Amino acid sequence: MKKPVKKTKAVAARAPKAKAKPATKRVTKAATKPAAKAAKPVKNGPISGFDPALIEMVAEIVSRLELSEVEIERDGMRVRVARQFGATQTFSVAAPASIARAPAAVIAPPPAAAPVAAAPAGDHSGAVKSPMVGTAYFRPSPDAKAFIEIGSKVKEGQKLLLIEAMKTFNEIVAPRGGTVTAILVEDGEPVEYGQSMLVIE
Amino acid sequence: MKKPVKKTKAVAARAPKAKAKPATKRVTKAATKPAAKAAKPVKNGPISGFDPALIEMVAEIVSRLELSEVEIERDGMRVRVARQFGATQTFSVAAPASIARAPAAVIAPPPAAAPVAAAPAGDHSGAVKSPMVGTAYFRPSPDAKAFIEIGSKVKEGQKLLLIEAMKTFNEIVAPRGGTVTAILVEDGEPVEYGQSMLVIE
Amino acid sequence: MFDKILIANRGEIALRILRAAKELGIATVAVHSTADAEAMHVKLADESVCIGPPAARDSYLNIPALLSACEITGADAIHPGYGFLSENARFAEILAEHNISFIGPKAEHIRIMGDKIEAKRTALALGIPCVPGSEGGIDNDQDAMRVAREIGFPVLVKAAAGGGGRGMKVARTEADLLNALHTAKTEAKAAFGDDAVYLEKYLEKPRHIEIQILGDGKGNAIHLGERDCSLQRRHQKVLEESPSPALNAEQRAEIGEICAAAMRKLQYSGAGTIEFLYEEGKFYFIEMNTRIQVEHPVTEMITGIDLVNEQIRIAAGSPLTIRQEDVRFDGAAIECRVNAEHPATFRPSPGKIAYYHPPGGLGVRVDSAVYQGYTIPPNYDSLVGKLIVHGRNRNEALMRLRRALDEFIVDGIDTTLPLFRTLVRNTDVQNGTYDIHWLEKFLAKGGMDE
Amino acid sequence: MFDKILIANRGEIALRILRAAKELGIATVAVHSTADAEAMHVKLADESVCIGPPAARDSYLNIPALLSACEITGADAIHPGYGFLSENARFAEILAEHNISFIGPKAEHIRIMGDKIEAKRTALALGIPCVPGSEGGIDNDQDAMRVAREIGFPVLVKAAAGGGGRGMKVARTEADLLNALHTAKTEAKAAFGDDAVYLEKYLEKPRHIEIQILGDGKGNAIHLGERDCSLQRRHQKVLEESPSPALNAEQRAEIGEICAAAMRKLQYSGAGTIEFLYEEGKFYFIEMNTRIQVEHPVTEMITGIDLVNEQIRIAAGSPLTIRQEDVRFDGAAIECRVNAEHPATFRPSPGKIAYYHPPGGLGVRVDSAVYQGYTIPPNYDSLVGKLIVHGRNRNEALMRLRRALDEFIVDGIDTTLPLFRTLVRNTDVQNGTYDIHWLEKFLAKGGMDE
Repeated sequence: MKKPVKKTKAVAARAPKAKAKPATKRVTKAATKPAAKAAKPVKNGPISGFDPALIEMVAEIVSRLELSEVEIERDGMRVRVARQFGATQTFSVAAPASIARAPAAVIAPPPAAAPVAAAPAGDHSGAVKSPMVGTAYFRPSPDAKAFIEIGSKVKEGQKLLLIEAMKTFNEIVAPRGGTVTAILVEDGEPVEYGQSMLVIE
Repeated sequence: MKKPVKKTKAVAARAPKAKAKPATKRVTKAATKPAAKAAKPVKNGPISGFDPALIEMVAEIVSRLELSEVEIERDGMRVRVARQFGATQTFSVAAPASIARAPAAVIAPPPAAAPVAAAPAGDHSGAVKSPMVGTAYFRPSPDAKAFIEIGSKVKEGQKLLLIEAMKTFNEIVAPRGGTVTAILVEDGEPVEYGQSMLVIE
Repeated sequence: MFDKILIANRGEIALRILRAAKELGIATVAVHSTADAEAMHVKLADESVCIGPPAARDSYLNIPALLSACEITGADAIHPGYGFLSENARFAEILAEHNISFIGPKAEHIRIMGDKIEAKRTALALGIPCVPGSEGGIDNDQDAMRVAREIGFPVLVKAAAGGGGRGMKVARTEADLLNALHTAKTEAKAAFGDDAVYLEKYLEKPRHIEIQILGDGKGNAIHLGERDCSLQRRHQKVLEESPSPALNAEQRAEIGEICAAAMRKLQYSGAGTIEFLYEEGKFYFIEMNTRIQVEHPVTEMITGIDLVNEQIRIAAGSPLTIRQEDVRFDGAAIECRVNAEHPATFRPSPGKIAYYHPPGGLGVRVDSAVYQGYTIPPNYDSLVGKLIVHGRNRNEALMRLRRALDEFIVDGIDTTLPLFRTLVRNTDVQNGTYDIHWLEKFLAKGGMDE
Repeated sequence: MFDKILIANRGEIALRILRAAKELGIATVAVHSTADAEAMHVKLADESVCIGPPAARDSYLNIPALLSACEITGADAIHPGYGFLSENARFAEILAEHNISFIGPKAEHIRIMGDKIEAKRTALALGIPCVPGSEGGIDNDQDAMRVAREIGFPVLVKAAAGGGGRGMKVARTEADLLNALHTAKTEAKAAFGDDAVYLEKYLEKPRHIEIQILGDGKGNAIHLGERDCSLQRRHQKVLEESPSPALNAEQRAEIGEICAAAMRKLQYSGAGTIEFLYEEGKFYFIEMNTRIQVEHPVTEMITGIDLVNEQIRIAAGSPLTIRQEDVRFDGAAIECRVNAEHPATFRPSPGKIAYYHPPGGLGVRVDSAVYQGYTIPPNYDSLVGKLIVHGRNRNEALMRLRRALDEFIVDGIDTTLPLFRTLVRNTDVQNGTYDIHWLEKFLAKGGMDE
């Protein structure tokens, strides 16, 4: 197999931060989980189908009031609002707060511009996660066609992408059949263990 | 005026600790209170369907009362209100906990055997508090009769006790008329500023 | 040695004293106002006594209450910390009358050093260098020129009756002098109805350098080197370090010995600090603080000497345990005073600390009386705590300070931590090229603006 | 110097390495398992990479994942900390093949010291004292007596085929020897079908004393004195101190120089520790650890030398910055390993830290990666943090330890803090009269029972 085009190390070196951090660091807070849960009623509910604005609105409440969790269910009217005290929340809150003021911003990375969709999708049941640390490639060689794109129908076992680790290319195949609804990493981008790379629904 | 009998310094020295600490340290929390309040929306709740305002309202309660969790279910009427003690109260909670295990018990004094009545009475509206640091005496001389005892009817301005400070005896008089319902310090016991000494109701 | 020490102070210095007493095996009594019932040193003390309401005059400055607290607890010594009653000679005398030891110098020395004129007179008599100037008023132009040449330009013409900067004129050269003299006289006449003026050496960009001394009250005294406290805002020290980037070992030994010799002559007892302005290799006495100072840890870090421990020992009658030749200055130390203030506007920010995590590791010391959940009362000063770092050299100390500042989390209130994060990355601070005006200028130029 | 260091460890040592790197101005990469996503060093690192699930073999021991993490972040060096891959010679070699610097000694030295027999052979060859004994088996009573007299009583008769304490007999005097020999032979025959036995010096109440060394890999090496780690439970060190209460300056210099000389001969590179049993003035080699140790701060406190900083410098090819004659031993330092364990039963107590307040002030250092709200995962060791104190002498250090322990609050989980609060008040500990069996006996006698 030909080696795909690889970004220079300098570029690659910077990338994981922007990507990895939000994934590992930002999950704690309200942002992802509640949103994912809040999405549930959306599916079943007659509210308005999938509505990003709704998620955004709930997330804003969650964020502003420093809640850790909101659960809403429509049938049977279930509401759950939780707020965690102490570290899980406080540290993540504290660190960014300090950074905001810290000229060096070394306590933690800036809240990098992760795609809005990435966070909720991370916990999505259809997410395909990286089984290893490495660099993701979506095409077998620089000028080849990508294995998949958004909207591709894939079968279980079908090749989705390659992860290069220690100079070898590891094939990542579809764990189930379905449609690719999101691709969460860029071609040539480093991925860490457990990072969501794409969604099959 | 004759000097009243005074306890030895050694005895006196131990006393203020036993007295002062529990009063100042134990007050902090009120775990149950919020429950009653949080229950309200459910009882009165004419809420139907999904409503962001509801979340916001509940969240606001959660936030204001520093709750960690509220759970409301409509069918079958389920209410759950939780409050975690993190930061705010933790020191008061933490210190005694550590003492319990610390062989030296130096972090804070042991939860001394303060009279059970003392704590509530301390904040009682009828409490007469010490205006200074000193030693309280309830009789003008060792063999004299006490100025007051429990059950005494007193008039505003009537002499209640003496506080010795810097070799002088300061008369403490009744701030209002009433009946002495509790005496919270012993004759010859040291008192600190603001310490409740007796209750007039 | 004392059996029980009453700590007549609050905040971090109360905790500092408590720690020293505990390490000496001495029992402690914390006295506190109602606003400080939840203070850490109160929780940690063997006994505590509430001595009054929040206002300091009714609690921490309330001498009868302190005496009563000694009496009911049986404390045989009082440590006054800094501020409050620490430089009140009368308080020291009253304690002596009550057979309670005052952990500080003799009342007589507190009194002398508390009086600006008397202090300067004493300093001169003891051989401590002061700002040179005309002894009395200047009567004519010839005298003015002669004196000005003696003390060297630039000189300051000051109204004898003046104050607050009015009636002050700087003459930078001989050509400026007569004009400055006449203008000052005219202004003085107009402002104070008195045209008497005198001359003093003018310092343009002085550093604030102070010498830590220890005396045993019996004629033995040593110095523990200097602290450079030039980074100030509104005459409040913000960051202190030792050794000063401006001094070499020879200068240190020379000014140190001058101060130690003076304290030997004075038979000074306990810890004290002789403060100087320093410019172009020369020291000019400002005042002497006859107490422990906020920035004392800087000296402790480079000498390994526990100053509060020494204060207690000396007050208990022990001789000095350290000889001058045993004092070693190891590496460099820097202290940041972290205040509950907005880092740019310096608006005080009392309130509840929502999250607190101090830095740790090698060479990092935090002296702080706060804890998570503690509420900083609005009644007293805004010091949250002191971060002190030590390194084998100044560069290592600066790098360590930088990483420690980045670990330090105090949330729920504003603190000056961001100011220090900026300062530690500033070239002038890194090079040590700052004077007592530097910080104010830096802030005025918008150094902390976004 | 390196541009970016990847920290292949977790917990307090990961944070320790991060601090050293930051103070050197080197960028850091934290790698972590999914269980450690919320670790403090992950939050503080410039970059972080999740390398696997909680099981160490799939994350912290996963060499391909570590190499991939280096590749995607561009890290040019790996610090392995202690445990995990720190003494894996193959790992050091693989890194070399990938042009990544291993912050540790040469693979060859890791390999030698990782093999017990090879290590002892090398130690002997380098002039490091080992436990004396018969070179081979003992054939007859005369040989036994001759060898026993040579090595001195008491002696241990050990079955050549033995293990786990079986076939071992102590002879305290000449009168005991033949009986012990015959019993051991009989038991050995019965247990292992082989009656071959050999003799070794028997140590009744040894102390564990270890020497810290630093080498530059080019034939320069120094020693930084000893650590006394005799207080152990189940072969785990619990409390360490330096200097050892059992050694004087002369003994320290002697054994120190033996170790330094050995390391010069070996051309050892980086930090290492040579561990000894010590009894009646004599040292007996146990093993050498070719890595930084948990208790390294004890040495840092009395020498002022930053060992992790030195490790990094040496790995980057710098020569030693300190000469032996510049190493000074100042005062005394003690370290307590605070574990998330019940202080009497030692049952592990992972879980969430509900409240955390570390002690501060003069001479107190806390190396800990926990914070309030942090959950100690059940997957790894139970170290919550290390409390290290320094004093001008051992007594001051003990008093400081006592007060620091009383300030330390870790709630929500059990910790061994109460054990240390008891130990610091124990007469044997205060007098320094303990050996490697002392703590087990103390606990067995109910020292920690209510």
